[in-house]
Order: sequence, then structure tokens, then C-alpha cells
Amino acid sequence: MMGRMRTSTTTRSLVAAVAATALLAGCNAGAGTSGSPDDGSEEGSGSGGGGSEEGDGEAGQTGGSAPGGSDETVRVGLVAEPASLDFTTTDGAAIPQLLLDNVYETLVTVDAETGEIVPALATDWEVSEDRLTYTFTLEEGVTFSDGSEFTAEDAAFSLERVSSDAWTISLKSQLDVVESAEAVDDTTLEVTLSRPSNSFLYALTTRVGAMFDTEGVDDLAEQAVGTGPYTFGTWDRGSQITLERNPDYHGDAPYFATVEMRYFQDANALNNAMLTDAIDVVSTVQAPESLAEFEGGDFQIVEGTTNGEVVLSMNQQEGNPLADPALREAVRHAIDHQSLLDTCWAGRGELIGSMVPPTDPWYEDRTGDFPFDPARAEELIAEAGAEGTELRLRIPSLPYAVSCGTVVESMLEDVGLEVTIDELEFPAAWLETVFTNKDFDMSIVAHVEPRDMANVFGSPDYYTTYGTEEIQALFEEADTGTEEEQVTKLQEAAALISEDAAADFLFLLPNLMVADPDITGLPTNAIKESFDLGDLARG
Amino acid sequence: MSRAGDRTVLAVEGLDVGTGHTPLLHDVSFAIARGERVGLIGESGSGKSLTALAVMGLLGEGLHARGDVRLSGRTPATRNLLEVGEREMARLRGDAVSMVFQEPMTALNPTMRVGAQVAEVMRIHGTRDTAGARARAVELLDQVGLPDPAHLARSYPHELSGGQRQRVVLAIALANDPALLICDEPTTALDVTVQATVLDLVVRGVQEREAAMLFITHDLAVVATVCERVLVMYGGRIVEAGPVGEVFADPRHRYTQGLIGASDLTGEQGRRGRGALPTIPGTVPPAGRFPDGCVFRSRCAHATDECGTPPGWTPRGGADGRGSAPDEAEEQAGSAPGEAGRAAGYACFHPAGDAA
Amino acid sequence: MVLRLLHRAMVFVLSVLAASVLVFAFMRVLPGDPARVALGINASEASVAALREQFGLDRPVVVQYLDWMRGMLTLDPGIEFISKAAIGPQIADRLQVTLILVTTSMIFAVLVAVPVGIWMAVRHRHADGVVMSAASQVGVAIPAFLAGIVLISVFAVRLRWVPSGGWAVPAQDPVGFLQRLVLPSIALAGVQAAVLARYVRSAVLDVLREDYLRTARAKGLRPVQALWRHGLRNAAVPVVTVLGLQLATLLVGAVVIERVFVIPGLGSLLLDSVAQREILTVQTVVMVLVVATLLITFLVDALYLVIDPRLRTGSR
Amino acid sequence: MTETPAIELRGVCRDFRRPRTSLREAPPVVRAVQDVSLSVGRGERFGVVGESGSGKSTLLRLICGLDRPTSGEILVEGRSIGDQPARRLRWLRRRLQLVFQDPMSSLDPRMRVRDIIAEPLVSQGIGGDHGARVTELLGQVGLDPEAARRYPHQFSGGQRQRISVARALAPDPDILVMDEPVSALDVSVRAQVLNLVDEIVDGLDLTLVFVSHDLSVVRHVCDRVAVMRAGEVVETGETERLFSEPGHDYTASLVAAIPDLHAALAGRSAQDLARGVGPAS
Amino acid sequence: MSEVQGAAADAVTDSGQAPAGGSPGRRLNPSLLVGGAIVAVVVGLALLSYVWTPYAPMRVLPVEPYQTPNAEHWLGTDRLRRDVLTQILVGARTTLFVGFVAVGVAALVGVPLGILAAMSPGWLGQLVMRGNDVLLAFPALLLAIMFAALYGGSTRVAMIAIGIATIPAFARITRSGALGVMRTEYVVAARSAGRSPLGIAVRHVVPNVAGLVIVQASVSFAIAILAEAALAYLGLGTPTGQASWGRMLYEAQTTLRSAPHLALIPGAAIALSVLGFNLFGDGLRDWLDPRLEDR
Repeated sequence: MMGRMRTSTTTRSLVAAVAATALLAGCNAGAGTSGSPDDGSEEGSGSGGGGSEEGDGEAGQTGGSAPGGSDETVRVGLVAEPASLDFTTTDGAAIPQLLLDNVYETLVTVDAETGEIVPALATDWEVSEDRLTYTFTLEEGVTFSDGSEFTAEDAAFSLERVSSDAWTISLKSQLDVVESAEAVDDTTLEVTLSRPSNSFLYALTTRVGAMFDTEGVDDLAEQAVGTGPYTFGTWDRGSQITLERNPDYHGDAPYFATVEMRYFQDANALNNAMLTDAIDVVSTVQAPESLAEFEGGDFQIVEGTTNGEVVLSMNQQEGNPLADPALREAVRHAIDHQSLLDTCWAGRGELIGSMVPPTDPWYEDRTGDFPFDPARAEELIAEAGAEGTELRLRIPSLPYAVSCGTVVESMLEDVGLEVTIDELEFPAAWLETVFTNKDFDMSIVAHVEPRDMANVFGSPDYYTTYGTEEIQALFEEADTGTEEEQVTKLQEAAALISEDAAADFLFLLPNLMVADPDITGLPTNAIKESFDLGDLARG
Repeated sequence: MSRAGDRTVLAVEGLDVGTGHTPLLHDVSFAIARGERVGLIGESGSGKSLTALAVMGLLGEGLHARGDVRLSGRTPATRNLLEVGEREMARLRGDAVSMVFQEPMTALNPTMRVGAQVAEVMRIHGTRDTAGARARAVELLDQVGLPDPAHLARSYPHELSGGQRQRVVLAIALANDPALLICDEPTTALDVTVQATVLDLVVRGVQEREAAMLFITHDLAVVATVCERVLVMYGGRIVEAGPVGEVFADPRHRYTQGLIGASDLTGEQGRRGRGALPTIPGTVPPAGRFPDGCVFRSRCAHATDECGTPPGWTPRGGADGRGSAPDEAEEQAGSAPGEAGRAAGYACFHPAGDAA
Repeated sequence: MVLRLLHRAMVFVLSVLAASVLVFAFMRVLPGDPARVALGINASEASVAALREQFGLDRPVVVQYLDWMRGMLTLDPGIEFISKAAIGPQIADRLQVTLILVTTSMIFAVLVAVPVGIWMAVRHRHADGVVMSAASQVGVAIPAFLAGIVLISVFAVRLRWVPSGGWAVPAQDPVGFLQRLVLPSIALAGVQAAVLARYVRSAVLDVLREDYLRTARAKGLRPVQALWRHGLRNAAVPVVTVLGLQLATLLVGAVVIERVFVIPGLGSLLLDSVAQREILTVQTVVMVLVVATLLITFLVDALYLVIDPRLRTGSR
Repeated sequence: MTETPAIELRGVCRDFRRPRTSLREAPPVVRAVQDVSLSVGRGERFGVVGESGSGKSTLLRLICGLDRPTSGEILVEGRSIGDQPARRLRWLRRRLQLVFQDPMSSLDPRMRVRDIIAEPLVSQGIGGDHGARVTELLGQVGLDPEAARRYPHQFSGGQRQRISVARALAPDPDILVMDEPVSALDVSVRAQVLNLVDEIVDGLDLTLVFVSHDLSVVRHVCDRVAVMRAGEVVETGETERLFSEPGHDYTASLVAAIPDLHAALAGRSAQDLARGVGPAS
Repeated sequence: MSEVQGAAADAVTDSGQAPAGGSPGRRLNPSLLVGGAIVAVVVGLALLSYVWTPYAPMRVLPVEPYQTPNAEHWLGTDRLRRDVLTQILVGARTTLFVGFVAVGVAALVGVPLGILAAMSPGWLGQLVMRGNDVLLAFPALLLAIMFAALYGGSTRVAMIAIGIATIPAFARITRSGALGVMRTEYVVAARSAGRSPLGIAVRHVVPNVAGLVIVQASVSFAIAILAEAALAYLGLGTPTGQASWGRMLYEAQTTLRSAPHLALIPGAAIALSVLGFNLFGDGLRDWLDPRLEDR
């Protein structure tokens, strides 16, 4: 059962991952913004610390002005404009980035610092013994922006609607496990699963867990009715979307009365806008090499982490050169990851050895599994009799892939392989050639979807072509087992993927932001689908 | 300069024209008196048009003129036109001296009404006010024999035939009653019947105004019909000059002689035998490639070594020994070759006719 | 003259029809199913089919074409597949932006190029003319977007005189509008001016060689007067042709500058729609651009008739 | 004479359609050649004179099979050329050759003289030693054999016209059609070319059709002349007779308008010329 | 023939120049010389790159990135630690490739169409030219964007699009040139000599419009180079893995202010070669056209 679910969701979530990657949009956590311990304290990102879950108020917000906020406007620069406001029928990361946690809220959400699931619209929840029934206690006095009250009816409606035809995007399958959702009373929601699932609660933190008004779903493409701190304002197609402070917000009112989300197609234009004070925040720095321009005190640079593992995938289907594990190991040995990160992403980001970011509970440092060792790589190639093997590195037309591709090509050629780079238009051409037809030897793509190891490596039909039976078993045990089992099984899985050289993990994309020095409340880590605006303040 | 008296309208003396490195005209000297019609004949590349343009001050960029060109008429001929500034020269053009060009199809501005183009020349020189110029333009168009001139004045050039256009050009040239009219092959592009009327109009127009005329053509018969005196050019020099009757009936220069022979298809007694046309051997060399000395010697049956030096100017009738004097000597002499001295004569060591 | 105009108008209409068929056919062979792009690659066949039906993509091609044409004629080509936004008003907004940009650039270009071109022609044998001519050659050789990037770098980022990009609605923010218009217009106009100046130079040089200019000088006009009174109108015919072609090129060429300066014009709408596989939007935008180009050609033709009387009579 | 004429035209018309000037009226039709009938005997030197727009060039194109008559019949050596497709006219190309007015434009500047002269031979698939034939032809027109290697621009106008003649003679035609062959030439060169034409027509026993606007030249060259005006032949006759006693007013005015050196020296003025033409034109 | 004749006002019947025929001995003008020299340098660089480059093309080197020009790396190194000179050399190939594809497509289609249009005066010629006008309404960039959407961005696709958009330019210039040739008497002579239409096209029309076409090709070459750069900027041009000046410029944007030489060098290379081809075309036109001699 679990296996079935996995196969059906794996590919789907990739599309989201890939789409998000295309935009390289920071899927910033909407939760607390205290800098994670390992980074960023020097930027003062901790100043926004104390910002916490919506239900808890924002007592500790250092930069915050009096509740009720100011009349000020903050201008946030982003790179991908949504095509529509309706993420129930339109794929892509831009819509949840804009709307989730800002306009729409979820029952539970992820703490960006700890990666833990914490309350949101649900103040509390209980799980039954058999782990099939979840009972959520909802916050009282919450209203939608159209004035109607948020009740368990709305919650049940929202969750059930996901499995109806109203939702068309492939991600909807994440809630396939839900058998029913019922409103026990106005503030009590009971959700019954068809089988135990560790990923269910996590799924609720994403867009499929968004809470809609039963009356507010008629024109989702143009109107967004939610309970969040902001309401949808105006949309100036091709340049910006404005969000207005929700005066009836159930939590503490956000500092900024208006948020202008300004969209740029081009990293350079985004940088220029920041340099000329046309915007106050760069949500994601697209070209880390340009950060030098912002150093020197006029700007604050926020550097955190994301879920975006940059994966060098290797096609190990029968008949492909990389079906030979020795050759895959040679590839892993041939790549000097630190040098690669320094060259193609200006040294920003983290090295990981497997498919787990440090913010996941089952993270282990696996960077030592295949140390840089060109001699060993050549040895392995010689043993495999694969000198001069031609490998097609087919990459999407995305900045990190293009940069890394060039470096990878050089490094592999240094150990005696022949690499040809093909740059494929993203998403259409790449999806068709690499993803669907698997007509490639290697590819590079960042999987930014949170907790996506099972998706990416759980099926032999997926473009990573790994998905051994052994790994499938581990993933199934992890999902259906207890939380402790989940952690250990996933650690085992990560180790197995790395040791089998199922792919190479180039690095973890950093979350890089630039902002005016007095902006506080910036989400340091981008490990969620949303860009949380509620805690932003100036001071 | 005084020998021709007050009647001299144009006096050209020792005119040289060339590009930086190629001489195109050398020592061209002639004079035209008031009411006199002078023909300038020669084949392609002989320098006929260059002479006219040099007089008008309209040489293209890159061409330089030296020598002395003086014009009398309404403006006193006190200055060498080659040294006069553009502004002053412009004041003379279209007024004291005007010109009719060869190609009527392109000589008029295609985007401007014909009447306006005629009126313009009067407005430029302030001879009429706007309304007066317009009325006068219609009169002039009538004078050059154009039908329904008032209506025609409102036409654009492309609505007119070639002959009509050439008449318009002539009307422009005559508008300010110039002292000198220069016609550069005005009828070459026209049909023979049209040519006849245009030639008639030109002559009448000049006669009425008692203007001097320099008429450039390659057609000897036309020159003979229109002009009183003729200058024969070859290789950028005037090789022979004199009254039309004398020069054509009794040419001295071997080139003139050959030219007349070759062009005379009918002979004095009407038709002459086929295949019997006298010819000049060879072809006209390209500009700047003429031989030293006598420019014609490369095609001349009578050429001797002597012709390697430039032949001097021999006045017609007076074979007084000056014929062998080199040009340079004359120029240094200063007083010598007045325009009268050049009025009739030739530059040839072995002249035809009585000298032979 | 009327007949000639009618004839040209007929050619225009036929060309538009031919172009519309081309554009439509092209869009049909465009790979990437809009329904699938909207739904994600693993959406079920059933839901894709449903969406296709909703988009009307399952109807016969001819019906779709006629439907589209009707939509275009009524200025309401329909709604976007993905965003559900009406296409007509969007294009109208974007077109307005692009037109303002292109027109301003064209005016800049003409204001600079015509005097400079004439100067280069008149002084073509003099040092200043040669230097200007060489400068215009260099101007032609610089990519417009590079000029844009450098302009931003200097005037926006370093000197902070103007914003680095974006757009403002003229009625709401006239100062901001003008500030944002300056750099892109200059970037766009610079290259065009260089190209145009060269054409003006060549046209004027041609006219300077015309017999009627010699006639004008023989009348007593000084060279500059002669050129002014008789030359310019005649030189205008080839220049107007180039202007028309340039205007057409600019309409599309603005896409690059729109990208550099983050201007929400028609070009960026086109690029975005291509990426989103919004077929209807793409084909409508392309068609608007093509019609605009054909219209410009038609107007240029009509302008000829005004400038050159020789063309008015049908016989020539 | 019972002999078939070299060229015979029977009621030949050629209309050209001009662009519409009005929606209602049919497009205007210009009759460039109107009901022309004439006959050129073998070995005859036949002239066609007329001013611009008289239709003489159109007539010439019709005779050479370069254009089709709208109506009427054209026979060359008894064979009709009017109704045959161009590729069936090979026989005509061999019998009848053309020399043009402009020595500049009538020779392809990109071809060497030998290729120009050999063109009719190559095009018509006439075998034999083309090189030798070219040399022979060059000799015939008075050019050096080494001219074969050179390009047209390296020759003067007169020499080019000789090349044109050599090309026309290449397929050994019976009929030579010349279109204003000397009107672009300088006087001195004109005489040379006219002498050459004379020599060749006599020497090779050709039939000559000579089209010109210049009556003096036609008078010099031709036995018989047709005078054209506005598409019509107004008069045909022996050259000398035509000059001495023009049968048609138009011919008379044409003759009267020719400037003549001897007449001029004898005192005929421009006014006299114009008077002969009359007030028309 | 002397060049002075053009300047001399006399109508010289023997002016010695064909409509588009350069004659030997004509004075070379500065545009032609400078343009020719630049074009030769670009071709030279491209050829050199096949034999020698300072470093392996596109290879990431174990050196510091963002080096300014120095002894080791004459033009410095880029963000990805590649040698800039090597890329410039190899990029010259792309530049020439770009020009050849675009011009090749345009000329191969446009020239025959132009000749066809000129030689068939009837409806066929009209149809060709009207079709040409419709094609003219699809500017190069628009076609390139459409093609990129269809086939994905690549140099070849982009250049074919530009080539197609350039067809009308070639067709027009060829047609007008061919019309001129068709009006000449040597074509009538050829017809009367018995040449077939195809023979006339091959023997007379093509050689005589070749000059015009070469001039157009040179100018189109320059336009294609600019278009490639613009497409690279839009991300529709040359993909990674191939050295291209447009791509180098595109990649250097983000470090425009910190490492300006990375943008300046390919920018200058583009501008110079465009200048070179433009000058070459201009010079060639002047050289071929005696009327324009004194320009």
C-alpha cells in the first residue's frame, strides 16, 4: 500500500520540486525566524527571533513596533511571477510561495529552525493509537477575509476537496491517504487515514493543507480568500502583486500595512533594483557571485539553508554506461565537491553526501563516503574498462545546473571520461527528454521539495532509475513505522543511496537573501513552500 | 582683355581642371561676346561639360580648377570667378549665367510642381515677389511653347514628356534674362522633331535677350545650325576654333577634319557611297590617358616626332610662325593670347587645308 | 491614387489573413500540451482531456481558427488557460507600454539621426563627417542590451539619477514614468539612431548626386539651400522605408530591452506566455505584432504617395 | 518576285495592358504595334525609323521572337513564329540574330569575350571547335584574337559593338537585326561601326533589319525604310525616294527636322528646322 | 578604366563598369580594408582555435577565478575558472557559424526566390513577392522566440530562425538586382541566342547579382552576430558547453561591476566583428558600385 502511494507521489512531487527549482524561489519557512544556530547570527537575523507560530503571538519580536503595525510598505523582489492565484489547479512554486501562510493558512506548519511540526490554525492535535485518526482542535475566533468564520466545517471541506476533481495538480495525491475528514463540532476536526502515515501531518503543512472558505472557492484564479495575516490586494500583471494587511487577523497584526511582491525575470535586474533602492528585500539571490556588490554595510545579507539538494543523477538503467556501479563510484570520486561549490555557487551552500538536508531529523553527515580522489576514480574506470566512455550530461537551462555542469564536465574529463553537455529548455524540453524518456546519462537538478528522498530514489521508474527493492522496503517501513523507526530507517536509506552511488550530491542550495539593514523577521531558512511575510518588520 | 571690347560676356583664360593626380582640362581659353552663340564640340571625354561646370562653379568635390574665368553682364566682370566665394557665385548662377542640362528626365525636382520650380529662380534672386514670380512663371512656360501653361504649371515633372521638361528647364534658365546661357547637350536625349523645336526656342530665347550662349554638343550639324562660332575640344584642350563656316568647310586640325568626315553620312551631294565613311582610327582614350604633346597624335595619321611636344596656337589665316611657339612661352608673354587671338585658329603641327 | 491605396489595403488584408493562418498553424505544432503544463506532467489522462475540452482544444482545427479570428475581430480573443485572465485587456495594457517605449525611442532616434545623417552626408569628405560616420558604425555594432546594462550600471546604480527599471503609469506618476522611460528609450534609440543616421546619410548622398540638385544650384541656391528645398523631400522616401522597417523591428526588438529594464511590455508577455505554453496568448500576441508590422508597411506605402507625386498616378 | 521574303508581317498587333486607374473602367490598353504588315526581301537592307514611343522596339522584339503578337502573323523565311513556344524557336535563333544599342549593357560584364561570342553556339548546341570559330569571328569584326580572353569592360564602346556583331554572326545567321547599333557611339566610332556593318552585310550576303531613330544613319545604311509613328507604319518605301519626296506628312516633318551640316552651312537655321516640324510635338 | 571618369562630368559611354562588377585595379577604400582586416582576424582566430588554444576549450582550471589579464591568462579567467582567451578564440568559431547558418539559410532560399520573382513577371512573381512581404512581417527576434519555443533554444535553431527572417532581405535585393539584369540587353541577347530561362539565370543573372548578394550577406552576417548575442541574453541562444561571445557576455552580467573585463572583452569582440562585417559590406558595396566611388 505504501509502495503504491510512493510510486504515485514520487513523480508528482518532482514536478513541484522541479518547478520550484526552475524559479529557484526560496521556499522559505513561514515560521519562527530565529537564525539557525549554525549560521547567520552575524547578520542579525536573530533580531526577528521570537517571532513564532501565529497562534502564539509575537511578543518577542525585537524589531516589531506596536501591535497593529505601521502604515509602511515593504517591497520584496522575487523572480517568478505566478501565472494564476489558484494552486489547486496550477502547478508551480510561485503561488504557494506568495499565498501560503500569508493569505491561506494551514492547520499545522513547520518550524523553520527545528524542522518540527508546530501548531498553526490547529492549536493542538491528537493521534489515535492505531495512528489512523487525527483529532485537531481548531483556534477560535478566526475569520476569513470575506468575514465568514473559520470552522471545522471549512477545514473538513478543504481537506476533502483535495481528493475531489476540484484539485487537479498532481500534488493532491499527498492526501490520498485521507479516508475522511469530519467536523465534530465547530472547533474539532477528525481526520481518518486509510493507513498509518508519517508523512500525512507533514503534508498538511504544504499547500494541500491550505484552509479554504466553503464559500470562497469560486474564483480561485483571481480571488484568494483565506485566514492569513494578509489579504490579496491588486495584481499588476507582469510586474507586481500587492498584499494588504488583514485587519481582522486572528493573530498579531503584521508590521507592514502593504507588501509589494515585485517580480523580475532576471537576476541582474533584481540586483539592480536592490542596489537602487527600488526594493527592500531580495527574496532569493539568484547569482551568489553578485553578493559582493551588497557587502560593505549598506545591506544585510541573510544566509540560511534550504531543502534544495543539487543532485547529479546517473542513469543506471540496463545498457547505460552508468549501470556499472564502479563507474558511478568513479564519478563520485572524481568530483571535488568543495571546489565545485566554490566555483559554481561562490562557495555558498553546504556539502551533503546524500539526499538529506541538515534540517531533517534524520540528517547524518555523509560527505566522507566518496572523498575526492581522482586517482581512485581513474583506477575504477580502468577496472571497468571504461576509459574514454562518452557520457551525455543533459542539464536544464537553470543557472546552477549550467554552472555546475561545466565544472562537472571538466572534472570528469580530468579522469578520462568524455562528457558532452546538452542544455535543455526548462521545463518542457528537460522534462520530456530526461524525465520522461530517460534519454540521458547524467543530469543535474535541484530537488527542493522538503523530505523528498523517498520520492526521488524510491522508484526504478523515476528518472533517477534507482529504487531498488531494498530501498523501497526501507521507505515503506519508515512511513508506516513509529517516529523513531522513521528516523532510523531513513538514515539507513540515505546511507544506502550514498554507498550505492545512486547519484552524486553536489551540494545543498543556500537560502540567500539581501535586505535593507533595518528589515527584521526575514526567514533565514527556506525549507517550506511559502515565503512568510507575517514577521517582516522594519526597525 | 580689352580687345573684344565691352561686348565680351565670358572670358576664360588658361583654365585647367583636374583631380589631385589627373589633369582633365588644360589651358582652355575662349571668350564669348554679347549676343554671340558659340558651340563647343567634341566626343565623350573631351572635357566639354567640365568646361561648362567650371564656368558655373559647379565642379564636383575632388575636382580643382585653376585659371581665370571672368563674366561681365549685369555684374561687372572684375573678379576671377574661380576665386569667388560660394555665396557670391550662387548670386550669379541662375541670374547672370544660367545653364540647361542634357538629361531633361532628371533635371527637375520630381516632388515639386513645375511652376514652382520656375518661379523659384526668380524668388531666389529677388527679381519678383512670390505672386509676381508665379505669374511670370506661367508667362515663361508660355514663351517656351508649352500648351495651357497655367494648368501645366501645376503639374509634376513626371506628368510631362521629355521635350516638355526640357522646355521647362529652358524657362528656368531664361527666367532672369541671363547674360550668358550655357547649354550642355540640351537636345541629345530628345527625338529629332522635338530637338528642332527646342533648338529653335533656345536660339530665340537667346536672341531676344541678346545673351551670349555656350552650346555644348557632339553633333556637328546641330552646332552648325545653332552657332556662329565653334570650339573643337579633344583630350581636354581646345584644338581648333573659329567661325562655323570656316571651321567646318575648311578644317585645319586633323581631329576636326576626321570628325567632320566621320560624321558626314550624306556628303555634300546627298548620299555618299556605303562603306566609304572616312574614320578616325582607334578610340578616344579615357580621361587622363591622352598622350603628351599633341593629344590627338595617338590617332593621327599625320603625327610625327614633332607632335611629342605640345603644338602652339596658330591663328587662322596668319601662319606667322607663332604656331610653333610652346604654350608656356605664350603664357609668360602675358599679353599674347588674348581671347581674340584664340577666336580663330588651331593647335596642330601638320594642319589640313591650305597649310598642307 | 485612391485606387492604389485600395490595392495596397487589399494586399494588407490578404497578408494579414495569410499571416494569421501561418501563426495559427505554427501554434498547433508547438510541442507541449498547455493542459499538461498546467496540470503537471503526471496528471491523469482524464483530467488532461477534461481541461483540453474546457480550453476547446478538442474541437476541429478549423473551428478553433475561426473562433480565434472572431475573437480577434471583436477584440476579445478569450481567456488564458492557466490564469483564466482575459487576454484582450492584458494585451491592450502591454501594447500600450511597448508602444510608448517604441514611439519615444523612435522620436529620439529620428531627432538625432536625421540631422546627424545629413551632416555626415554633406561633410562626407571632411574630417568631422568621417568621424561621425565612423562613430555611427560603432554605434550600429553595439548590442542594445549591452548598452542598456551599461546605462543602468552608470546612471541608475552608480549615479542614482534614475531608477534601474520598472514602469509607472503616466497618469498616476508622471515623474516616475518619465524617469523610467529615459534609459530604456535611449538604449533602444541609440542603435536605431546609428542605423538610421547611416541610411539618412546614404539617402542624402544619393540625392546630392541627382541632376535636379545640380539644377537647383544652377538656379543660384547654395548647396545647403538646395539640399533643404529640393533634396530632403526626395531623400525622405528611402528613409521612410527604413523608418517603417525599424519601427516594426523595434516593436519586437523591445523585448530585449523590456527584459533588461523589467518593463511589462508586449515582448515580456510573449516570453512569459511561451514559457507557460499559453497558446492562445502567444498566438494572439504574435498576431498583434505581425498585424502591427503589416500595418506599418501599409502606412509607409501610403506615406510614399504623400511624399512622391510620381507614385500617385497608377500608371508609373 | 516569287521568292519567299526573309521576313513577312501580316496585320501584326501588340497590346499592353496598363494598371487600372479606375475601379469602374477596364484597365487601359496600349497598342504598341498596330496592324503592321510589311515584308523584307532576302538580301534586302531594311530600315525601321521612328521616334521614342513609335513602337519600333516592340516591332523588333516581335520579329526576333522575343515577344508574341496579340494578333497577326509573323513569318521568317516562310515559317510562322507567332504561335510557337519559345523552345520551338531554335531554328529562328540560328537564322536570325540581334545586335543591340548599348554596347555597355549588351555584353555580360561577368563573361569573357570568348564565352560571349560562343554563347549562341553553346545555347543552340552547335558543335565544332568554338575556339577556332571565335577567333575567326573576331578577325571578321576586326578584333585581335587575344581579345577572346578579356572581359567587356576592357574594351571601348566601338570595340564592344564589334564583339556584339561577332556574337550575332556566330551561328552563321541569314538575317541580322540591329537595334540602334550606333546611337550610343561617338561620331568617330560610329563611322567605323557603320563601315563594318556594311562590310559584313555585303560580305556574308545577309538580310539586314536596321532599327533607328536617326534618319541620317538609316539613309546611309538601308535600301528601304518603314516609318513608324504611334505603333503604326505610316509609310514604307525606297530610302532615297522617301527622303526626296516624302509621301506622308509625318515623314516629311521628320526629314525636315534633321539637322544637316551642309544645309546649316548653307544657312538653314534652327527656326527653319522647327518650321519644317510644324507646331505639333 | 580610370576611376576619374566617374567624377568627370562628361557622360562617358565607356565608363567601364558593370552594374555590380568590380574591375581589377579599382582603388580599395578604407572601409573595405579595415572591414576586411577585422573579418580576416575573426576568421583567423576561429581557424587558430582548431590548431591551438592556450588551454583546453571550456575547461575549468585549477586557478583563481575572476583574474584580470596577466601573463598566464592573457585575457584573465572567468567565474568558472576558465581561460577567457581560449573562450574568445573558440567563440570566434561560433560567431562564424552563426553568421554562416543564418546567411546560408537566407541566401539559399532568398536568392533563388528573388531570381524566380524577377524572371516570372506574372502571377508567380507576384505571389513570391507577396509571400515575401508576409514573411517580412515576422521579425527575426519574433521568429527566433517562436522557434525556440518549438525546438528549444540552441544556436542552430536560433540562427535558422534568423536566417528565415532574413530571407526577404535577400529575396528583395536579389529581385531588384535580377530585374536590373533582366532589363539589360545581354539578357535579350542571350534569349535571342537561344538560352533557356534556366541558362540565363545561371549564366547571366546569378553572376551579376552575386556582388549585391555578397554585400547583403556581409551586412546580414553582422546582424546575425548581434541577434545571437540578444538571444543569448534572453536565454534562447547558444547553450552551455559551447563557447560563444554572446554567452560569455550573458554570463558576465552578474559580475559586471566587480569584474567588468569579463563583459568588456566579449562585448568588444562582438562589437568589433559586427563593425568589421558592416564595414566590409559597406566597402564592398562602394567598391562594386562606381556611382558611389567618391563616398
